[in-house]
Amino acid sequence: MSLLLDAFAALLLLIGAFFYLAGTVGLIRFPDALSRLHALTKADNIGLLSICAGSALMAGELRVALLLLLIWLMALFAATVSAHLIARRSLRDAEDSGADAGKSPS
Amino acid sequence: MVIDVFLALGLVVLAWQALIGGSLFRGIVMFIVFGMVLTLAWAWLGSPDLAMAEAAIGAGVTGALIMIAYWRLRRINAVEPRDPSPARSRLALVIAVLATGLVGAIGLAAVSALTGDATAARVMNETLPDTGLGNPITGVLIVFRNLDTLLEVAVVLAAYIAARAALGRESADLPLPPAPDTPLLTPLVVTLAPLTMVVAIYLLKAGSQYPGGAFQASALLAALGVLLVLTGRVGPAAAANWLTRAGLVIGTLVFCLVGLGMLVIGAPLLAIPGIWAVYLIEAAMMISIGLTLVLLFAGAPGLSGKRS
Amino acid sequence: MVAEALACLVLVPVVAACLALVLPGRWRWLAVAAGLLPLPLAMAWLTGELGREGLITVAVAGFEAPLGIVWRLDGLSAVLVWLNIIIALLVGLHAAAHYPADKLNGFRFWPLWLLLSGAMNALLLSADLFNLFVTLELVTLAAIGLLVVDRKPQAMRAAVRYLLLALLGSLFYLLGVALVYGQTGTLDLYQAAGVLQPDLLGHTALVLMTVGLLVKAAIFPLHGWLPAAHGNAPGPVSAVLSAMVVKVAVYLVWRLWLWLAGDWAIPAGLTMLGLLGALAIVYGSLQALVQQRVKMIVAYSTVAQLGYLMLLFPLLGLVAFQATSYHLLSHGLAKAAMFLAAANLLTRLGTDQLGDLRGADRRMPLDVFTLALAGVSILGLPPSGGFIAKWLMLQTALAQGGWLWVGVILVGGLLAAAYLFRVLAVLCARPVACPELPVSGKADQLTSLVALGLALAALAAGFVPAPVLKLLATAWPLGGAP
Amino acid sequence: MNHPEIWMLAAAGLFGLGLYSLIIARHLLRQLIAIKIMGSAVFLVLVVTAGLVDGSLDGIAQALVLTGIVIAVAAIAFALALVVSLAETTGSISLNPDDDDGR
Repeated sequence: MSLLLDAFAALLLLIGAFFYLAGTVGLIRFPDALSRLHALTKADNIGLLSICAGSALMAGELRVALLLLLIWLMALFAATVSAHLIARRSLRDAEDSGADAGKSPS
Repeated sequence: MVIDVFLALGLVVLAWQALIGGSLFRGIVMFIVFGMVLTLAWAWLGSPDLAMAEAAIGAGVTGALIMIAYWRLRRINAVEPRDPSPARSRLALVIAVLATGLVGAIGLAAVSALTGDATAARVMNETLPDTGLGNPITGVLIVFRNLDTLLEVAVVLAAYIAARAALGRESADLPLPPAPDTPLLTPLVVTLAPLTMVVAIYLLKAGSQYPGGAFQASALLAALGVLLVLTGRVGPAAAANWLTRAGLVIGTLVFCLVGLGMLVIGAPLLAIPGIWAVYLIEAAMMISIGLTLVLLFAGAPGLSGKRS
Repeated sequence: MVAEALACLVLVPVVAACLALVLPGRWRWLAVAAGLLPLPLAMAWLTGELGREGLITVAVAGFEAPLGIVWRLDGLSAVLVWLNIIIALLVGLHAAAHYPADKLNGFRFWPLWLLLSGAMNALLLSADLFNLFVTLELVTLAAIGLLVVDRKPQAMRAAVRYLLLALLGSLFYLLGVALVYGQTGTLDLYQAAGVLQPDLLGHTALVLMTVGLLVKAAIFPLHGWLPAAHGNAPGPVSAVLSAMVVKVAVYLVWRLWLWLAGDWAIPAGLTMLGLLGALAIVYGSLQALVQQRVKMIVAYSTVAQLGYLMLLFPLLGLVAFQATSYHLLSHGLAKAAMFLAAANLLTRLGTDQLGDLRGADRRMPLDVFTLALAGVSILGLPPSGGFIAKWLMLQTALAQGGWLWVGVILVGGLLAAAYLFRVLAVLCARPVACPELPVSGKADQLTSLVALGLALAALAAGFVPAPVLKLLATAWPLGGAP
Repeated sequence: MNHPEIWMLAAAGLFGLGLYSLIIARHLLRQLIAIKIMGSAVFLVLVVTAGLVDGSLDGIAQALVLTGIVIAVAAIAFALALVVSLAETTGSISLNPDDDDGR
């Protein structure tokens, strides 16, 4: 039973790591700010969820699991707002400079 | 071994990216990432207290302070300095290589001579249980070597007054970025503000037994303050009202008065009478340091309810 | 009682600084007075106690080293604490005329002034290497805050450079402390002295700490930041920077080489430090000779006079120790007097360009007289504190046959005479060219009298050296003259 | 802490990089970042050379570094205020060695 649980937890951790990797590759490879945000926020939130779930299984305690859930919710919230702010800013910058919408501001 | 090398190499590469070449803005971002990796390094080395302090103060607050200064300098439109002459950089290279060699050599020599017999730390580990504290770092900071901490709070106070002296005028016209007008910010601030305060107070209380304490808590409060300033919830004020001034000095004052009070009843100077005094002093320090850092970020003498 | 008096020296100014920040309007004067006036009383009592005991130690918070921090008052620190208190009080009196505590600029000035004097006392008392780092940082931040309190552009530029170099110096010092702690497992200077080995690591730690402190002490060739900072600071701040802030760094170098590494016998290092001092004397004096502003001349004179403090290392002995410590004391008083007199010229005549000051003695006789009187002590003419110090230094150098040091002391004296007479010759020249004075108020008279008082104190130090020299002798760690 | 040597080498690299940048950089913000990074190197040396006591890091060294981090942020905050103020009054954000003595 515990072996099965551990294997499942490890699988979740691996899935999380894969999503992080995908998000990071997207961050580096995608051409402009909006698509980078797309890669980063979506993939990383799934990745974090999966890692939190895996860690909760390994800890095997309800208290820890709830804490990890709280962490994930906070990270989700913060990522939402900051991604929103960055996206707005990059759109504004693009409008100001008259260039293609979504071009990276730097 | 692999993780050691990975983190150590990461630190050096990030420092390189932050310091050499590239735009200054990029350098500042890299410096903040450097702080994050240093946080991981402290955690990996086995010091959660330092990891927390580095994340909150070393990377977080310092990064925010440098960013806002950069933004202000851009607004002032000061003359960007020219690049250095090659002759100067050659000399600098020689000096830097020598310094690297020296620090590397003495560092290696020092760790090869490690005996694991640090007298002071051994005595500390033996004495700690008498204080009722479980966290040795809090023990050192508040009980054993509290003169350091007292003077350190005074350093923070001095930095505030000195910064006011440097910025001159008793007004709040140092520029701040405009607050973004988005409906998402309000729920974020409304959720984060009480949560941050709860976590800060928890850190303060947990600091007596587990990693945490006044400094980390004060940095959290400072981060909250910075968020409130940036979102326009709190604005700079032209003068510090008496409450703000009291908040600035309460850390130093409570520390000194507890210390002197012990002297009056015949105990040694700055002796800590009990665990309640630890909490009292730490709470006062948390308020003072957090408030000072927010004021230094806002670049203003005081704070007002809403940005005008 | 001892602990109470020591606590008074450090904590009372700090508490007063907090109160000066919180209290409204005129009440701040009360906080300032409450922070400074008890200091001489506490120190007088401690000096009596020190005369009986020879050494006062108190474990702060009740924990002895290596766990806790120990305060240790011996003859040397007592003399410096006295100097600090006299400067804080008298120069503070001068500052009171320009920075009223109930006005805005005084609101900035006084908390920093109080923190600075408290931090300096804490530094002089502390026997703990890391605690010394904290006090050094407090001294630096408070001093640089005071330096920019008038927001003059030159002062700010000087302040930024001073701050960068001071922070760099602190890093070197802290690196040395880290090595000492790693090697000995203690931060107490006197405990570490017994354990630290004179091997590669020990020597490197000593050198790192020394380099860091020499930057803060502005010893040649690391003096670059000093003239601009001391020459452009507000008058009272220049006085305290030259009289105390750089001196405490030299004081720490003495502590490191004679107390921490006392038995190691490192002649090459000692000679090296002495040579730096000799170069500082010659270079600083020559620079002072070509400056065009009175305050810059006085600032370069500080670079030169700091060099004498380094001559303790090659001359090494009880008499040399007494002589250099006495030089530290009398130079502190005389230099504070000079900076205050120069500041009076600058504020009342609107300039301190030498060319515009011809005949200033007609307009401001008292301040020119003060400059001359303080010059007597800087030159080392009898009867003055400076004379006693330089005479004793010369005696030791002659007795040891150190002709290089004899030459340096004599040349330094001659050059000092040249740059001081150059100033006085212009100030007393005819015809009068300096601007008319506005009507003087009580505050102006007070500032002049304070400067005169400090110059007289430097002179008086030449008449009664015996008690101070005796007190200093009790602190000497290395036994009789070699 | 199994490999203190690696951390000492990292500290050496950080110290050297910081010193190099401090000397060549003209922008004061860059110089302040350099000092901050050198500070981190010194803190690493302090904690790692203190070593382990009873299997955990030396608590005193950790506390000293914590004090150092707070002092560093105070000093940097003051330095930044000074730099902004210097830029406001003189329009310059670097130290030009030629024009700061005399008037």
